[in-house]
Amino acid sequence: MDLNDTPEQAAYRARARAWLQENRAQAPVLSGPGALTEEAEIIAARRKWQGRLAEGGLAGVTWPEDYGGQGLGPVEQVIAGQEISRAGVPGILDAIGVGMLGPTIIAHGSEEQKARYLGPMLHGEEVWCQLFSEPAAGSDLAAIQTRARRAEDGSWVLSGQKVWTTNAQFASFGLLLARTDPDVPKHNGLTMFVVPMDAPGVTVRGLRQISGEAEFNEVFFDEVHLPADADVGGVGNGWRTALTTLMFERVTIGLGGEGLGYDPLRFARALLAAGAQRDPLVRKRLGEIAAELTAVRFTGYRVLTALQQGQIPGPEAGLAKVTTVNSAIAAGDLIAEVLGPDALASESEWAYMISFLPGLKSAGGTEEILRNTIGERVLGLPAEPRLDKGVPFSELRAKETAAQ
Amino acid sequence: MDLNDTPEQAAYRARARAWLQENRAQAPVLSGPGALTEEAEIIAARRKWQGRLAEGGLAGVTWPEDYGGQGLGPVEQVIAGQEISRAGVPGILDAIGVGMLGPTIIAHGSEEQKARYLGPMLHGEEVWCQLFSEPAAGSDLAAIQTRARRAEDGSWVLSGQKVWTTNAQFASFGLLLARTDPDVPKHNGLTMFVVPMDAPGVTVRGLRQISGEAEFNEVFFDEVHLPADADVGGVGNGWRTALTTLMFERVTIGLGGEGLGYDPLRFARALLAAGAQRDPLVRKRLGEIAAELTAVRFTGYRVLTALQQGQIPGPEAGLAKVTTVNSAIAAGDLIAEVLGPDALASESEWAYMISFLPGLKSAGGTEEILRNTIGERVLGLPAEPRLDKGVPFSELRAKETAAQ
Amino acid sequence: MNLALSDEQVMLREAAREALSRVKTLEAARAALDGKQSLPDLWPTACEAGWPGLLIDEQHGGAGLDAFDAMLVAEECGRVLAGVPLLGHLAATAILSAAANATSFLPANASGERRAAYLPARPPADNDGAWSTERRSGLGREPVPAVGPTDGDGHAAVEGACAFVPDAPGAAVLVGAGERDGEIVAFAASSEQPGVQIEPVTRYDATRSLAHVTFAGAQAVILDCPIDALASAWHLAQALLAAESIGAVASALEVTVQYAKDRYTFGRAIGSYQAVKHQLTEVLRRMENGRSLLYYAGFAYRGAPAEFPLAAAAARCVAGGALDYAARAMISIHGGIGATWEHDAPLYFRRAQLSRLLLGGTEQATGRVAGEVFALAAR
Amino acid sequence: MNLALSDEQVMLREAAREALSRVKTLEAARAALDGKQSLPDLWPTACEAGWPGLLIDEQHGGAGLDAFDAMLVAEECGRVLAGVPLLGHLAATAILSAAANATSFLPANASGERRAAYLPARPPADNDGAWSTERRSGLGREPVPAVGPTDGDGHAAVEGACAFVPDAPGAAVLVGAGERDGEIVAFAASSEQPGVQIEPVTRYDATRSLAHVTFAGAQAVILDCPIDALASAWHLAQALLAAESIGAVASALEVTVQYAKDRYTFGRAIGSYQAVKHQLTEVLRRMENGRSLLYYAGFAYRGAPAEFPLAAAAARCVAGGALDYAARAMISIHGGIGATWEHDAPLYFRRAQLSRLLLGGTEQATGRVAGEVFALAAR
Repeated sequence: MDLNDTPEQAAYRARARAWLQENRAQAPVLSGPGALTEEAEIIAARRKWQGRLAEGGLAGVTWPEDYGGQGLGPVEQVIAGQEISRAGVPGILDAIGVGMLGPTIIAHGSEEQKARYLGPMLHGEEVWCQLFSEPAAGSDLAAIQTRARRAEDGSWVLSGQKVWTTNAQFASFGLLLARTDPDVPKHNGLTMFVVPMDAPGVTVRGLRQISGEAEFNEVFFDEVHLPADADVGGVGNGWRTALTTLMFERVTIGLGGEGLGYDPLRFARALLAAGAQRDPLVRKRLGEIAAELTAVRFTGYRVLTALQQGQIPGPEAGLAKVTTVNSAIAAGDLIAEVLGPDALASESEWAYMISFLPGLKSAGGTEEILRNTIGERVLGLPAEPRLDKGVPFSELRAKETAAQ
Repeated sequence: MDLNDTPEQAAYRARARAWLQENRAQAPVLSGPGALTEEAEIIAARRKWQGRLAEGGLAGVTWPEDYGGQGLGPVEQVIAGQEISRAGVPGILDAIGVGMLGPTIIAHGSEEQKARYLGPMLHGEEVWCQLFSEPAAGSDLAAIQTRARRAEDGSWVLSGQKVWTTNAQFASFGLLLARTDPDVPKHNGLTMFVVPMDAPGVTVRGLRQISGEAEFNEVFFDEVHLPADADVGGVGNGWRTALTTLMFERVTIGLGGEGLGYDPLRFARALLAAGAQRDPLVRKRLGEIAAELTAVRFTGYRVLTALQQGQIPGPEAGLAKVTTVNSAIAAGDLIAEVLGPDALASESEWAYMISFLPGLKSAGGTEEILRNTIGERVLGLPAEPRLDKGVPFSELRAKETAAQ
Repeated sequence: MNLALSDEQVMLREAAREALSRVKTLEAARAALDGKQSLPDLWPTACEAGWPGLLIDEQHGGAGLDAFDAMLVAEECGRVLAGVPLLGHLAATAILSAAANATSFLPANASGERRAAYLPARPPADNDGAWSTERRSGLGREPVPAVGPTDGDGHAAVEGACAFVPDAPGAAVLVGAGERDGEIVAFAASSEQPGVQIEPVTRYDATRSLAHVTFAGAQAVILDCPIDALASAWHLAQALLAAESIGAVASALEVTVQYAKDRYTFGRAIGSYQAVKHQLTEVLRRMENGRSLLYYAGFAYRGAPAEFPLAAAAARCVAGGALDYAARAMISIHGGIGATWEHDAPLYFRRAQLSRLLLGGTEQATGRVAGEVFALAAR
Repeated sequence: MNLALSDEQVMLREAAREALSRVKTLEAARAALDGKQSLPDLWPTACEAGWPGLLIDEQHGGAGLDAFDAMLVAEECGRVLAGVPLLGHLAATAILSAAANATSFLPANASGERRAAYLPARPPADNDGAWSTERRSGLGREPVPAVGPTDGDGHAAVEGACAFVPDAPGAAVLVGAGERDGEIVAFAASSEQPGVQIEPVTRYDATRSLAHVTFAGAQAVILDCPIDALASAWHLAQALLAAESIGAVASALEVTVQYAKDRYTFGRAIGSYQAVKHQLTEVLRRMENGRSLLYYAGFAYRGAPAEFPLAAAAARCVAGGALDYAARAMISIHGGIGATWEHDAPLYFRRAQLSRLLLGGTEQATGRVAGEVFALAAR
């Protein structure tokens, strides 16, 4: 058991640190004096910086070298993240593309797709977004209704709506899950597609959250035409392809507990500044929060150890998110009680956090669904009776509509 | 809105108080100097005292006058309880018989049964016990397996096992739910019986709890013969008859929150004695406990108001038990932390309470089943898919056994 | 013993629900938060319904009703998150009604022509002997304003501040507690004078009208009323906030139950899943507990004044927890959509988060419950 | 970076599980609670396995292993609720190993021939500058024993008491902190002398050996060791208790999951219901969090000593909560049967309830986490 780098890891760390030392002056400034303020300017600068990071070997660390990656392991990816954070510079802009969608294309895409898309994705020239969730397909992802119909010439026509899409407002492409056959049970009739976000018929609309900010988007597809070879991984294989993406999502979540910025020290500093450090109630509550968040950090190291040994993290990795979100909610409660109503002032970082967390709780699957999955797949408990098994999707929909 | 007695209620209270003043010297002493210590002696004295209370009009307050009751309402019953508590004397011994089983016999029994059983029950001459729950039929009460088979002469032969039976060790009779037809769906093949506890083949065994004390019993029936007219409410109608008993149970629970002795003042006194009253954590925790327990007291008054107006309390009355048990658990935790390990010494009242509560949580139906029922019957939420509907009981059993 | 509502109370409640249904309060709350438009003024609605005079006796133009009636109206306001400035007004009129020398003010207060606001002043507890008022930020409390000597007209000068005073913006008269020579006195000051500064502040919930109030040599009438009336007003404000919260819980529950019946996942309505069903029954449990304590507070206000602090604090403690739980359940059962701006759930959430911090905070109410129980236990 | 167990650690754990499986520990725990028979003496098992010398270096007859290895063994003991008096012994040997003048004691401690027990002494925290020890009852803490001047042989007289000392009954040597002239010193006292009184006490969990220890002019060796070693022993004891608890959680979870698969109600295995399934995943969540913190504590003991107090306190806080939750879930998922004497669930429940109150209590560990985080934040 060792938290230290192996010699190879130490060498990679040294290289990363040296590169950052040399190149950090090129990094966009996002806060403090001289910070960029315009959204468009920020995006442009971060895309450019992502390209530099990729050239420096600090993006796509686990991607194969053939596609511009480093061909290294998950520990090196974490080391890159640690060094970027240590240097005080922004990380890559398109974490979703590079972390989840690129690996999906590497696993299931055609050679033409890999050649066309991976390079510009890694270098931030083309940002990607993930088009899976729908208003009526959240927890039950396989219930999606966005429909792709085949035209006579083999091309596709896409209609429907996606939701909770990060980065859609400036993405070049999206990886989209659509229903191509409604007459088979719901997991069987799905196909994954590459969709150019500038295609006619694609509309992106910001979706404002409790805080008032548009953290996510809705994306509407109105008779969008896609070429015959736009599918990734084969027609009707969409569910299998999506599971690959979700597996990479889980890896990202498992390693990324700290990435959300819910650090016990940040909370402790706010409480110290308010002079609350001797209040026994504050101590009890902060102690519980800090203990849980510290646990999540070491759970991340355990996941990393498993990844290094070639194991794929199971769904239990999602429990780290449950812990993180619930601890951060408890921290928001505590800080609000200590600071009083000013913690809820519109410019307060705490008002932002308090507003953001309830939505985050459901993002990427509700806690309830996660607990079902873990109960069944990790603890081996029997599944709930499923009423939708083997039923053609079109029949299921008809039943629901009748019930309402 | 008024918490005071109406003139009629005040008159009843005055009568009750006067009677108690005159007769309290006859009440058995259960604690303090001169207290009875032998179990058998205590039971005998309490039975005798129950008879006196019945004569004084303080037991069976809501029973019809025809059967020795007072023919009064629920408020008078509460008043009787308040005055008994105020006088510092024990209440009736057979609260289960008089509160739940007697009313079931009044509702469903034959005239012969009413004439034979009600009088001795009310006067404590014959104590009763409720024989419903079984090892494999707790939450799912209709799954009981105790079997009554009809002999050629119309009499019955009973075999099986019951559990969680209070007072079985000194009861004269039990009201027992048995399966008389396994070949129909499970709710349909049940019958309620009167069982003499001294019949050959009946064995009572104490069931020790976490605390080490036998709060409940198991009761075994080995080819017990019952006469042909032992059924209550008709053969095959057992589920309907049982629902009546459960409805009276709910009334008892709804009114009886305070009866369990989980009084915030009792907890506050223990904390005061330990000098913990200024500790902010103690204050927060006691405050929450006391607020919830106080709520339960007024929920009881609301239930009583509804009863007075002729309404039957719904299943939501069971939420008062949830609140009471969980608040008392929280109080046990708090007191143990303040007093330290001595709170867990074998002679400590707190060790007893802490040990008793986890079992009480499941007694009379688990919290989960209660929440299902309330969600469906009070909030109108859809039921869970049931896999046992309309299936003959014998088939269901075969399936379960195969699955294990 | 009878906790049923009287016919008059049922009518009062129905009339309130009807009157408030004429305004789209939730839409207005969202628009106000957006800064698009200011909130509709619901005071005329309140005046028409006679709510300003609820606690003022009939001979002074009021309805002569009881705290429980006021709580019924507060509950209806909470149900639709209506920004009716009653909390401050009713607590203030409770003090004015108890003052022998304030009877001439009452008719204008009762009609609503002159709106009053209560300056929250927390009475001493078993573990804190001082009267105190809200601080602008951070833990701890501030002393109540200082009151100078009374002049020949019964007036005195007031110096000091009270933060986060509910319903102060637009109020004509401010009523609260001050300290003079170590004694607590009640005072009423017109807001229409240079020595009074009312600085409106908005925090998170646009339907909650708040202000920081500063007195700099303001002229006030010293009220000839018992200190008990000042203490009772604090507890009344707690009970009204609790009633508002229970109203909001009730409507959040209705909306969420309906959604749980309509929304399907994995081929079943989500309300058929235990995780959803049990969360909703927990909302119900907390709501019913809170409601039972509203009955207790309503009874105790006049029926058992010694128990009123316990009853009101317990109601606030349970109702505050119920609203926080209900708002979070509303968001989470609605899935992602419940966290979006267009949905009503965030409005309930904002209401819950701010309510928790006002009038001393829910936590102090919990501590007060403990203090009252310790005091009873020590007897 | 690698948090995997080494092959030796896997072997150590398997060997421990195997050795403990030879004794019916749960049955013995129930019988002991019943007063029917005393617990089996598991010290010979421990000695045979080499556990007494885990933390003593090889040149003094020990295994020269690390805190994490000790925690692996503690976890296995906890898994079967085995009453092995290791917690007291291992914390005591950690102090003796750090003392320059105690090397001659070590071989007998390492072999287990002479069992040691640690007198819990809580080191100062950010909000409490004093060293303190357990009080017999009630809130608050007691000062550590007073130590007199050292005589020519390096001995001194000790006066004072320590309550609820784990594993003290039957221990040959008692090791802990004392105060002399305002300074903290470490001492070791033989229990076989008239000035030492060991009064065994049983509280709720018969597998937990406890005693009140009183020193009345007892002769002790003053240990030549840094105060840091005394502080570290406190945190080590917290971490060992956490490891024990996580072991108990793991076996409670296994048993309960199995029951949830086997028991049917309403035609379905109860484990298919969300209420049951989600409770069990909550046990898993808490257990995994606790286990991650055991890794942290195991790493920090030598790898980052400045973080060891935080790591150990966090582990205790989370593991204690996990065990309490797991034991209650075990009872409630088993329904009524889980609350009966014949079932194992009450044994886990008793273990959880007493563990929570020992070694300063779980609550103080939570406070220590906050204190450590505040100290880091203040930098």
